[in-house]
Amino acid sequence: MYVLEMNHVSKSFPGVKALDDVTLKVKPGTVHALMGENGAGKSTLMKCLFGLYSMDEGEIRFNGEPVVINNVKEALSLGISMIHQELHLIPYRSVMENIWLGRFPRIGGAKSPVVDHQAMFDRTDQLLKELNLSNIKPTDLLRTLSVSKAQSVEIAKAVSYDSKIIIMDEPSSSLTENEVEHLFSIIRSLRQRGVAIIYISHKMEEILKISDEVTIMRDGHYVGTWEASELTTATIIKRMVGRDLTHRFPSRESKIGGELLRVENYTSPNARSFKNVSFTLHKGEILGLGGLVGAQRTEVMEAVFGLRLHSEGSLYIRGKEVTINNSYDAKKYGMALLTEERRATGIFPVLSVQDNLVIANIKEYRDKSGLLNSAKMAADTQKSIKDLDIKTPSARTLIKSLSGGNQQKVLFARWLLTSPDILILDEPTRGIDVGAKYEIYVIMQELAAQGKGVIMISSEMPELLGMTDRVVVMSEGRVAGTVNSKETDQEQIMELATKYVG
Amino acid sequence: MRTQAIGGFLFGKKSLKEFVMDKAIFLVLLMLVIVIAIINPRILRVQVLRDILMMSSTKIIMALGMMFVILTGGVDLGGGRMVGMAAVISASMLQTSDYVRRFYPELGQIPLLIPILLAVIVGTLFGMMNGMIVAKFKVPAFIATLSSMLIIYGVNSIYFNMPPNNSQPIGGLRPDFTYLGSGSIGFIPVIVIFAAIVSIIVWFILNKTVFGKNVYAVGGNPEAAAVSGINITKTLVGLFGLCGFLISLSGVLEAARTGGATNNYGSGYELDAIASCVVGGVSTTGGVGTVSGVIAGVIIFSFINYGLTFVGVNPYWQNIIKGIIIVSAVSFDIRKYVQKK
Amino acid sequence: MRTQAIGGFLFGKKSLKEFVMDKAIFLVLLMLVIVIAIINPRILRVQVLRDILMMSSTKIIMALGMMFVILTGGVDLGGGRMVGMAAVISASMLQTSDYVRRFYPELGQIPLLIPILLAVIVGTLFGMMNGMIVAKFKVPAFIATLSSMLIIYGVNSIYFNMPPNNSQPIGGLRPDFTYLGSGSIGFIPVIVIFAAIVSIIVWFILNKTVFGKNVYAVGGNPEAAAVSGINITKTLVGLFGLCGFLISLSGVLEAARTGGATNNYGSGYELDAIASCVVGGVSTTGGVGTVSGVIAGVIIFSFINYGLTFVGVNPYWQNIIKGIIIVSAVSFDIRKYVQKK
Amino acid sequence: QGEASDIEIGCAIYKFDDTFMTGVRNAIIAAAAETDAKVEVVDSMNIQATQNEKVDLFITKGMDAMQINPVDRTAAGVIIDKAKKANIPVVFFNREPLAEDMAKWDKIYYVGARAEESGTMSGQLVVDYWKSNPKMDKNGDGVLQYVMLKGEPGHQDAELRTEYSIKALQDAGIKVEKLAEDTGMWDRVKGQEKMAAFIASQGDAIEAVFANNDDMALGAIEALKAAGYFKDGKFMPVVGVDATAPALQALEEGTLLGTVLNDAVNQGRATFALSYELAKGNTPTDASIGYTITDGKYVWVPYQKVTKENYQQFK
Ligand SMILES: Nc1ncnc2c1ncn2[C@@H]1O[C@H](COP(=O)(O)OP(=O)(O)OP(=O)(O)O)[C@@H](O)[C@H]1O
Ligand SMILES: Nc1ncnc2c1ncn2[C@@H]1O[C@H](COP(=O)(O)OP(=O)(O)OP(=O)(O)O)[C@@H](O)[C@H]1O
Ligand SMILES: [Mg+2]
Ligand SMILES: [Mg+2]
Repeated sequence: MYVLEMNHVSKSFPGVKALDDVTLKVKPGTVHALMGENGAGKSTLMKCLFGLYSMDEGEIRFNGEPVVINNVKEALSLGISMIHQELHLIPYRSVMENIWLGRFPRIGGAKSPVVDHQAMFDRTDQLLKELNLSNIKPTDLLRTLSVSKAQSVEIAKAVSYDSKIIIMDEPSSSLTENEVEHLFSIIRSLRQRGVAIIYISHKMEEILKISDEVTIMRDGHYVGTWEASELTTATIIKRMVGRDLTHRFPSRESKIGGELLRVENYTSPNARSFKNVSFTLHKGEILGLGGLVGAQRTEVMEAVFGLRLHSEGSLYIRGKEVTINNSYDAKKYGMALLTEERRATGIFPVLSVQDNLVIANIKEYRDKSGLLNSAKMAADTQKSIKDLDIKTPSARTLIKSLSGGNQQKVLFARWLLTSPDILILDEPTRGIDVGAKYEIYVIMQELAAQGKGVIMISSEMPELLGMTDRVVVMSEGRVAGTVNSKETDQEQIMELATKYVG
Repeated sequence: MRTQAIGGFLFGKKSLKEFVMDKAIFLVLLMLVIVIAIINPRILRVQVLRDILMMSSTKIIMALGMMFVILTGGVDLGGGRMVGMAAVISASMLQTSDYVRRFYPELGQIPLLIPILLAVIVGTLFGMMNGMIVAKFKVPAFIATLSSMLIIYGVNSIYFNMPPNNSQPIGGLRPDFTYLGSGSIGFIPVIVIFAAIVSIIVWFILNKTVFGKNVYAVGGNPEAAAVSGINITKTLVGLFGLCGFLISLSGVLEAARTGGATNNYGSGYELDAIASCVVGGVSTTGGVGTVSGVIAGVIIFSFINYGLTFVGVNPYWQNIIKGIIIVSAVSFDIRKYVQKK
Repeated sequence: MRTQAIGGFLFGKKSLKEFVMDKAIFLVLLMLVIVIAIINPRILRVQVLRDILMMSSTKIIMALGMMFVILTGGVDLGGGRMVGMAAVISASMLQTSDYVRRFYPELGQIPLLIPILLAVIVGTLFGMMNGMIVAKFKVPAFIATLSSMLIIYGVNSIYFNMPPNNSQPIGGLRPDFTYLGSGSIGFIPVIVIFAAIVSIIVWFILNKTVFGKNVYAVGGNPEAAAVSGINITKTLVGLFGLCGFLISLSGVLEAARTGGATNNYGSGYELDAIASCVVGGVSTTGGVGTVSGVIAGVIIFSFINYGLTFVGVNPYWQNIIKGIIIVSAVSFDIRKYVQKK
Repeated sequence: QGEASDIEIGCAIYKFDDTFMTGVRNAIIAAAAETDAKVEVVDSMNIQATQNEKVDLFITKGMDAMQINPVDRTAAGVIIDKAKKANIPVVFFNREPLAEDMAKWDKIYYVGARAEESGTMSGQLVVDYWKSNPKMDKNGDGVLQYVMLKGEPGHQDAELRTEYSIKALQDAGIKVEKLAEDTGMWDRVKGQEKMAAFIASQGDAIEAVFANNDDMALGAIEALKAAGYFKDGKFMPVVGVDATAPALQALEEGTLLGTVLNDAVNQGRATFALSYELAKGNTPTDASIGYTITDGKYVWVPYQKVTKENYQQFK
């Protein structure tokens, strides 16, 4: 009756027991959510299933038969495909090559060495049409796609395998609301065809909306499996974190002060990018930046931070015009930017957690001799690990072996150490569990209360509405309007977001 | 509007600017030709073109082999020594029967293909061994091929030192063999035809076969390749083997071209081959590179060497000018990859 | 339990297995010593240790310079030629006044420091130029330094060929200069003291300064470094400059050690330096590497060279054995980086 | 440019970095400066294929004659074929092509020394010393224990010098024992490092050091100095080849026993004189070039032994 059973699975890495006697049972034609805090072991369990890791103990049954999965190829041929938590795409190759990688259509039979480009193009075209992703062309180079389009390619690829089980490890983390809806319609039609989906996400609404059953893990242990209909956000959280979490967002009294940052008429030299963007951030304010994907929110913020060029426009900090040409200028004026792409522009994979934490603030650790004070760095690292509840075996662990969410926390902590006045957060809660999310909200809140300004780009509408004072909505590179969070709703924001579309 | 339309006609869908960016490396070549032609117009003769194509031929074959390894983000440091080994193996069995100091005094007139095949097979096997070491033991290509550079050179020197040869240069090569290197069919040198055929085959492999696409995938993002079920070991062994094949083929042709061989043949060639690839736009971080770029890279190097000697620049100054040209050419060409921000 | 406790006592918090994995490269060295000592126990003498430290000294200084560039995922191909340039510059001004074929026949006895500083400054400037080209024009380090290899060699050859020297080897070096290379303070060679001081300083720079941390960051992920407010240009220019400084310092000491110089000094050293770094665990993809690893890498190479000559292995076989040792050492060592599946 | 009276000669040196060939090159340029001929000197960078490419270029440029210092002497055949087809006379120098290749055309000449001779002479230097210094046989066994520092393996000069230096000893009736041999790649640094290892492994058993060139000999001397030689009466006979300036200095200091002069100036002058006559379309004679032509196509320039006694005249 189960298409997949994983029994008594255990797995350790040097210094951590990532999985300890975990069980997962998935029925065919269902969406099975896998939930747990950051570092609970969700990705590790899935990697064991997909043949990327070998389990120390445990068994896998597929359609009731015990199977051993040694590598990805075996997993794929059994009928298991996977969308990975981190993008796994080849930048300088086309969309179609990325999708059919490892099983290209061939001219003249399966053993032929020659790729059938026409067939590959046609199949990709058809696949993208079926999935309603016609804004992606089969011949586009991957590196020219935005993160969300790349994520859509990953989804299309996983679907194209015609698998019996599709693992989706946080597929929605870089999708906008609309795209998530779209993903759900794909999932529903897969479910109808009898495909089982293992769905990992930190977004409660999604889980309750799409899943049939939910398995919850905590710290590498199996907590239990429930029918989704039996659960509420509160019960899930309680089982995940082992305690009650009553509020989604910390309640706050905003004390908006004077002008902190004013951007006027920012325009990109690239005609397809942002134009005439103006907005103001005040002391003590949390300013949201909303819009559809491709609205160029990221580009605008990178330009403000000096990482991109702007051809026109001016920038004022506390009313004084300043020029910011690069990130150290920006840092000098007390700005901080948490970027959207954790792996590409965030972490230093081969460096330790400590080195990753202190790097932006490194100059502050010089003592009188000009040398770095190791004790002070270690102390700040310990404090950050504790404050943000970062799960890591030690400060010397390489960041690349942390779970995705914990990497994100390290990056957040990195910027907090610089005590910024203006904090720009691009999708800050992506991949972060509810508990940690709340902690991050609280920190944002505290920063605002101290009179600092926070800008938050977010594709999660409730987060935007729940956390911000005002929302600047962008559409096709332009500011479509600014709304007061308390006086608006999702409909109005959507309307603005599509103002210049088409 | 008019100019844009004409630009569209000339350059397809790309704008003139995009075209210039995309083909920068060819423009650099063109500029070089113009500058040298101003200094000495005699360079604009068919004979010169023929000289340059001839001197580029073996280098193109070698650089194409090297490209496979660079596409995976590595280099083959043993390439030069492999040229020497292939040259010595093939030459040692292809001496005329009346030559006095023969490597194998008793050897009769064997078919041309046998020694060539032998040389190429040995090269391919060494290449596959490199691939195996890189794939299985996760040793960086740099170190694996550094080791095989030493090993190949040692083995070749021992072979070359075998009595009665005792490390004497191998000469007196058979005319049917040297024909491959210095003969012509009509006006076209045989060796240029070789290079052209190899280029076409390599182009086909890279663009039309599953193996070629897998090479780009493994080079562009090994993790992505792994999670797509590509057999990375097979791909690496295959591409290193192919690299060995092409490099030793160029070694065989090198012996045929010069009419001799010693164990020092090819020393340092790997650097030239790598440099040609990089100048031709093959990224050392892997995953990016084209056959036409590599050919352009080799020809640029050949042309710089030829042109500077042609106009009679002092060899010391040649080095300096060469250095300046290379760095300018690449910084000009690289702009197309540097992300527009 | 007992053994574990003892292991804990010996190796700190790490298990024996972890310790073995972590220090694999030192174990390889130890094994080599043991094998050679079995063949010829005379190797176990202080004199030999001194010889090996002496021959490693300049190489350590050079390899530490090279490490900075490799930490950013590049290589400095011009390193060898820079050794030659620094050797020639310093030697040309430090000849005894009674030597017949002086480079500068009219030059008096100038303070020792001036030519040395001059050589080192020229090297540093060339290094900074490389850094500038890499940072500003986004030219891969491979190509930037290939060009500067050609340019440095050209410039040095022109200098070396200046009348009245006309490319003759520079000899007759002043004893106060050669003392730096071959003198001793007590039993300890001056040059070893140099290497030790340089190693300590480099260790400090990498581990205790902002600049050092920035080097690791830029090497580990340049894009993330750019976002984190690190001045990438400054870091690259600085580290390439430092690389030029250390490499030309090693060139000066090389001249002092051998008591002479030609423009050909240092040719091919860059490869040895890169190889020592990689054997010592510096990752060619950037961001990973330690001073102690590099020192171990250099000493392993020195020891292999010395040991194989010491036991009288035929030079051809030396190459083969060296190749096998290198690839085995690295594949053994690399296991600590290969992630558990 | 291109006027009929202008004589252009192409000259390909096997490698610019070679100290000796630099001397030959300078002599050729100096000799050419006294005439109306223009010599274009190129660097083959120790790669035969590069040299062939330079020859193609010379032919394309229509040189009147070529001076070729082959990288690989057996490869001269192909160059001769090319030259013959283009009717451009060639003077090979310093590295002798095979006799059968030399016989391919009558406008082919060779200028050089017999490579074996340099080996023989360096051997003889040690023979003389052995005969006049009985104490050189330190262990008194009547056998000369030596170590050899070879040039690049497979390099013609390295092979011949190694072989003939020992042959000279044997021909003089001296029993020899090779303690160690390794390649110093012509390099002073490597010479020094290899010698250090020899001293460590052989200790005082070494009675003589042969080096294929002066650079390695001087490196070996540095290593010997570090091991306490050349002071307090501790001596080691070391011989090299080339008679470079630093080697002469070492002779003066008494650290180098002897070296062999390969006469760069006369090789260069003879090479130029021959090619100049050929370029003008003349058939060279002893009188027109000022050197003796043997067998119709060879000019032999002898080596000379250089020791403490006569080094002054080579400065
Ligand atoms: N390759 C590895 N090496 C060492 N430790 C690892 C490795 N991969 C995962 N871990 C550890 O295993 C634990 C579980 O990580 P995993 O990635 O499975 O968490 P997760 O539940 O997916 O979390 P998130 O929601 O943040 O993605 C973490 O403590 C992590 O540090
Ligand atoms: N490197 C790139 N090269 C070319 N085009 C790009 C590149 N990156 C992004 N784009 C284009 O820019 C558009 C905007 O992407 P961007 O990521 O800025 O949107 P966004 O509104 O910031 O979305 P998000 O909410 O995900 O941050 C995309 O549609 C994409 O086509
Ligand atoms: Mg995860
Ligand atoms: Mg004796």
